Amino acid sequence: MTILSICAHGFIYGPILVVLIYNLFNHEFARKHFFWFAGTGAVWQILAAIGGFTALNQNGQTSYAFGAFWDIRLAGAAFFELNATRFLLLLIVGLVALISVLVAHQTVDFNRSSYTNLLMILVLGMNGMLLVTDLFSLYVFLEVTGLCCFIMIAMFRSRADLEGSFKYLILSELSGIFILTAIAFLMMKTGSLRYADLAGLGQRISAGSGQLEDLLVYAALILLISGFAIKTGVVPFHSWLPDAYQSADTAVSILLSGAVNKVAGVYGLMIVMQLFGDVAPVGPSLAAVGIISIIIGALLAVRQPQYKRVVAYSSVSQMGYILLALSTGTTLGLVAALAHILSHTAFKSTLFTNAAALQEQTGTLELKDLGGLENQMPVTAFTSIIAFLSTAGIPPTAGFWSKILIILALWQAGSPVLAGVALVAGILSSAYLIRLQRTVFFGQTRPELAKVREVRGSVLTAEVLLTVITLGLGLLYPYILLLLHAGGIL
Amino acid sequence: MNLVIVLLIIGLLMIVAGCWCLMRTFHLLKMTIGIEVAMKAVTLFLVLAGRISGKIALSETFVITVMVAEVIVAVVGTGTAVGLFRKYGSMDVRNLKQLKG
Amino acid sequence: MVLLICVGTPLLGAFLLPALGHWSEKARRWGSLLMVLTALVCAAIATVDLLHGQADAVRLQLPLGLSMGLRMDALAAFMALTACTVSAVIVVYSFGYMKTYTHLNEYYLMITFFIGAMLGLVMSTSLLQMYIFWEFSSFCCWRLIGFYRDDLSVKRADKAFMVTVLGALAMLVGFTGIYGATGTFDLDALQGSQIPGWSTGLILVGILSKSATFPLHNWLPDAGVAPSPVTSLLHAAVLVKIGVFAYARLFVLTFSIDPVITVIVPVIAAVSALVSAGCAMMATDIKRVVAYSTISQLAFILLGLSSGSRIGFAGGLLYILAHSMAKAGLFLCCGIVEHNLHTKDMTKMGGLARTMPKTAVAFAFCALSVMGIPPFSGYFAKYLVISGEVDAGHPVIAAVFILGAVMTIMYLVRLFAKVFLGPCRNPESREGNGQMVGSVLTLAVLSLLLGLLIFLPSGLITLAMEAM
Amino acid sequence: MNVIVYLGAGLMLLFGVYAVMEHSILRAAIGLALSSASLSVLLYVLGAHLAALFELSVCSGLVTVIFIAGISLSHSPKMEIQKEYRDKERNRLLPLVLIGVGLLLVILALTLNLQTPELAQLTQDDDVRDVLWGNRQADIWGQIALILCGGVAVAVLFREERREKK
Repeated sequence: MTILSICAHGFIYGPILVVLIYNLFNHEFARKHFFWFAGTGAVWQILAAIGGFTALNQNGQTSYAFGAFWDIRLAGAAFFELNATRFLLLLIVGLVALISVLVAHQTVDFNRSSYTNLLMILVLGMNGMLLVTDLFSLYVFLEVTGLCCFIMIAMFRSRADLEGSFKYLILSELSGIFILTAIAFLMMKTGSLRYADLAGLGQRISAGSGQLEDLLVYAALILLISGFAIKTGVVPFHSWLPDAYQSADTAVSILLSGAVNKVAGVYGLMIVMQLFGDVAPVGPSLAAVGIISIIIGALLAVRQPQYKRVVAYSSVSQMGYILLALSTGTTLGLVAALAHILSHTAFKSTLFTNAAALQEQTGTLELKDLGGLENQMPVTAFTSIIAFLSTAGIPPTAGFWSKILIILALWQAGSPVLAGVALVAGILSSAYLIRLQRTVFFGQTRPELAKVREVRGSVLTAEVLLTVITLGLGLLYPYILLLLHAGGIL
Repeated sequence: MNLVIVLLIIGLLMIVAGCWCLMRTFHLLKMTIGIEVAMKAVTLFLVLAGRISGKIALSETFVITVMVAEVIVAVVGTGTAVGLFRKYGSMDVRNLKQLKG
Repeated sequence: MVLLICVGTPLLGAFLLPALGHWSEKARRWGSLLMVLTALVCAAIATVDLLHGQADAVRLQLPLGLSMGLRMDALAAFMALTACTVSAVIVVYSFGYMKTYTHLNEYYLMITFFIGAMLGLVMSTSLLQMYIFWEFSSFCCWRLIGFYRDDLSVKRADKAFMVTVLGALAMLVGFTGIYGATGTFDLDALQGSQIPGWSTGLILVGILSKSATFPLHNWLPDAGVAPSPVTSLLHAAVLVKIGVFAYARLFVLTFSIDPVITVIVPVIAAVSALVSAGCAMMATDIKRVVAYSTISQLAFILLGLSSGSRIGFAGGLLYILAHSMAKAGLFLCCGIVEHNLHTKDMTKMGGLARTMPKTAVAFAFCALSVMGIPPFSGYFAKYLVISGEVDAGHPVIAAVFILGAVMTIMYLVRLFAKVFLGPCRNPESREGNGQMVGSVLTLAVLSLLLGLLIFLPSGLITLAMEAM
Repeated sequence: MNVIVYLGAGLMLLFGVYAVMEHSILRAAIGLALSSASLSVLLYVLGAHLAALFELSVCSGLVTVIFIAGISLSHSPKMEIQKEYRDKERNRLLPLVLIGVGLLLVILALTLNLQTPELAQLTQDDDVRDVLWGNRQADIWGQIALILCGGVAVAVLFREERREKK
């Protein structure tokens, strides 16, 4: 047992172990101490991601294959695989889970034990999505992820919760049907759904061959892209996203925006791009969806009346940037997409954590009821400004660098117009966030909010932690670029 | 027009019917049923794919796994619908107007 | 190393100030001043090195043609010294002015941070780094304009932020255009390269928005809602010079540009000068008058830098120096008046020369410098700029600017007469406190001295001209 | 064999459309079950014996039970409220749409004149159980997660509410 194999198995066994152990305790005890169990699961995930990556690097390998309870050397056995990209996404999953637990410590009240169970199953689902090497297994874990999210949104049982959950369920299942149909179509051509067997399919098909299977592969690509685009929540598939984010408890919104729509949506598209990037319409269609979603998402965000809705539409817009980076299909594009995923996780989770703080302290998130809170809640105000700068891509934050990388990747791939539009669309991000700043923090304090206090405890910790990440990444980026360069990636 | 094409067309029509159900009906449970209807077609596609590529056993395992997922989706969908029913006393999807931007 | 200290002290040290403020009010003030002075001293040391022929530089090479670095050259030294001197005086002024307000932590943090950003900007060696510091300054501008937090201030702050960020993004698109053509952001590597025309255009949008030149000038007069030291530092002395500095750095010293730019930009500047001078003659809010005057004077600077002749360039640089001192002084005087009278409407003022003689004298000195009356420093600058334009072969534009200069005299005289001369309408007004009056007098004297000792900055200017 | 395949597929479609169009939810659920049963016949004929068995027991059995549970849980004195959407359902167009789409697809298939694959011969080499336990272990892991998820779903969603979010 090497460190690497322990960490690798930890991604699979860790969450399930936490669920099993947690449910051994009696209900009251479990409810009281849910923080420690869920927190342990999240921290374990983070440690395993960091430790595993370090071990992988020291071994000088680029990937590591393993099975959970079986021997992968058997003929045709399924296997999980780890590589640098997946480690980063696993780290993000762990980080978001940790933040969510920190927030849930204050916001989630009566169904804490369900929260813990579902969080761990969700983490397992996302880990599974990230680790598998087979398109069908990807679908299975996607389903796990989605189902956990529906339940997590619905379990708070207000009208809005149930409604958001149901809308999400309907659209998400539609995407599931799309993806599954696509999988069936692909299988008609290849007879296998392993990534290794699917890669290079572009050379084996041609549109004019007159074969049904080739035609179906093209149909499958359209279905796959729209399926994962629904999961990502990009325009024109975004209608569920603001509803789900707004209705869910903030601890769950953080999970949704920070991890789920990246792992379930963007990672799926990443896989599609990796496997079928050489088929002509895949890259351009991603780019088209991306640019539309950047602009429409930001325009819609400007008009929203509720804090979390603004942030949700901002997510739509930011996902567009990630898709744009992915659409280039180059290494730089992939690095840029990952960088933006990381920075998006940090700043969007900060904004949602701020939402939790506002909700806890003022009891409302309607923008018309908030105003001038920066004297009362200085830390929240400061962290939200940093998140705002990062979202709008203003230095020295992480968001600036990732946006710059995206622009450079687009430029390298030969689409300067897209790069220009994407950059100037940054002004729209500034527009909706500056509105948010003005109505919530900047400005004169409303008299009825004069007694509001700064949030304490775990939510405050989460805010500070995320801001440190945003700023730290922003300042360390030159160093990170050097490291990537030394690693031969850039 | 051989067997494969006929089955494909029938499957696609099933999916259209399922999507129609999601879009045009107002009953929450009915929408969940719509999902299931479309899932039937997908099951058919999977088995068909197995037969075409000669990997029927593989596609059978897929179908079995999909069925598990299908059941859980039905559970969650029904559960949420029942939850909404308890709130509104009705299963009309047009009641859902809490979330607007 | 000196350069790192020079930029790093205010930039990072600024974040210590709130902590210091928690401890004691005095520590925060003096800490802020100390950081600015450190920067000034370091800049001076680097300048001395430069004059001895040894240019300091720090550099970090990154993949993808990105690079970071600091470098001292004549232009940078000139800007850095000007910025540090003026801001040191303004920090002293704000000791007196800002005493009674809340959010002082933020104020000192932002002021100090801004100075760091400014120094980083002028010394930067890469386009991307310029953009980074450019956005820092926009950010400071946003917080500081909204300092009073009333609805109007916040709206104006948002407006200023949006305009400058839009400009900066346009400029960044231009930069990436350059990157696409050359594969690098490094200024040294770009030396003398041709750039695409549309990049030039987009960068100009950024420059015009930051330097508040017509047609993107509107945010500057509106920004007058900020406290006076802020207006003075950001909107008269230092921040608005960023745009013209970028022009000098990019289009004069780095890229070889299309000659047609040397006509287009002066024409834009001419329109800007006349329009804003007209506005200044109409306005009744004292800070608005001075702000419009700033826009008008910035057009002169832009003219000098863009004329394409060496004399004009030298004049433009000198103008930056002269105008920073004088206009900062004017705004600070306005601040004293406003502080006393709690109004900015000049129709309600009159005869203040009797109650606040020192302020009046300082105001007069600074105004004379802005007008361009010998022997004040403004005179030499204005003379060089206009003669440079004639030199470059555009006498018509030069004539328009002479008209602009006349208008400058008219509206400043009007302002002075309305506020300080005539019957005393505000007998209860009193002179400002020692720190405030001291700093305006310093600036007034500096304006005069720089005129008398005009040979002092000539060494640097010659160096800059050689680099052209 | 082909006759049974066509018959099974046709019945599946018919029952599926019936499930979508039927106003009464109970009958719709039964229609779904019948559609599922037809599918299982189809699967059996196509050679997927184990899958057919699962389809019959799980989908046509268990899912129907779930729906009926849902219907009974939502059976309330307020049933008359449900009448209002009965009249407004616009499902009568559905057969037309389906016939239209079907014709379109048939014409498309005929005009494109694609080379269609034939069904491969059934081989008895690999057993489903071998494939499932020998090649698809990751799916099994996923199934475990799904079942855990379903357990929590039943516990959370069907519980009578005692406390609510503020």
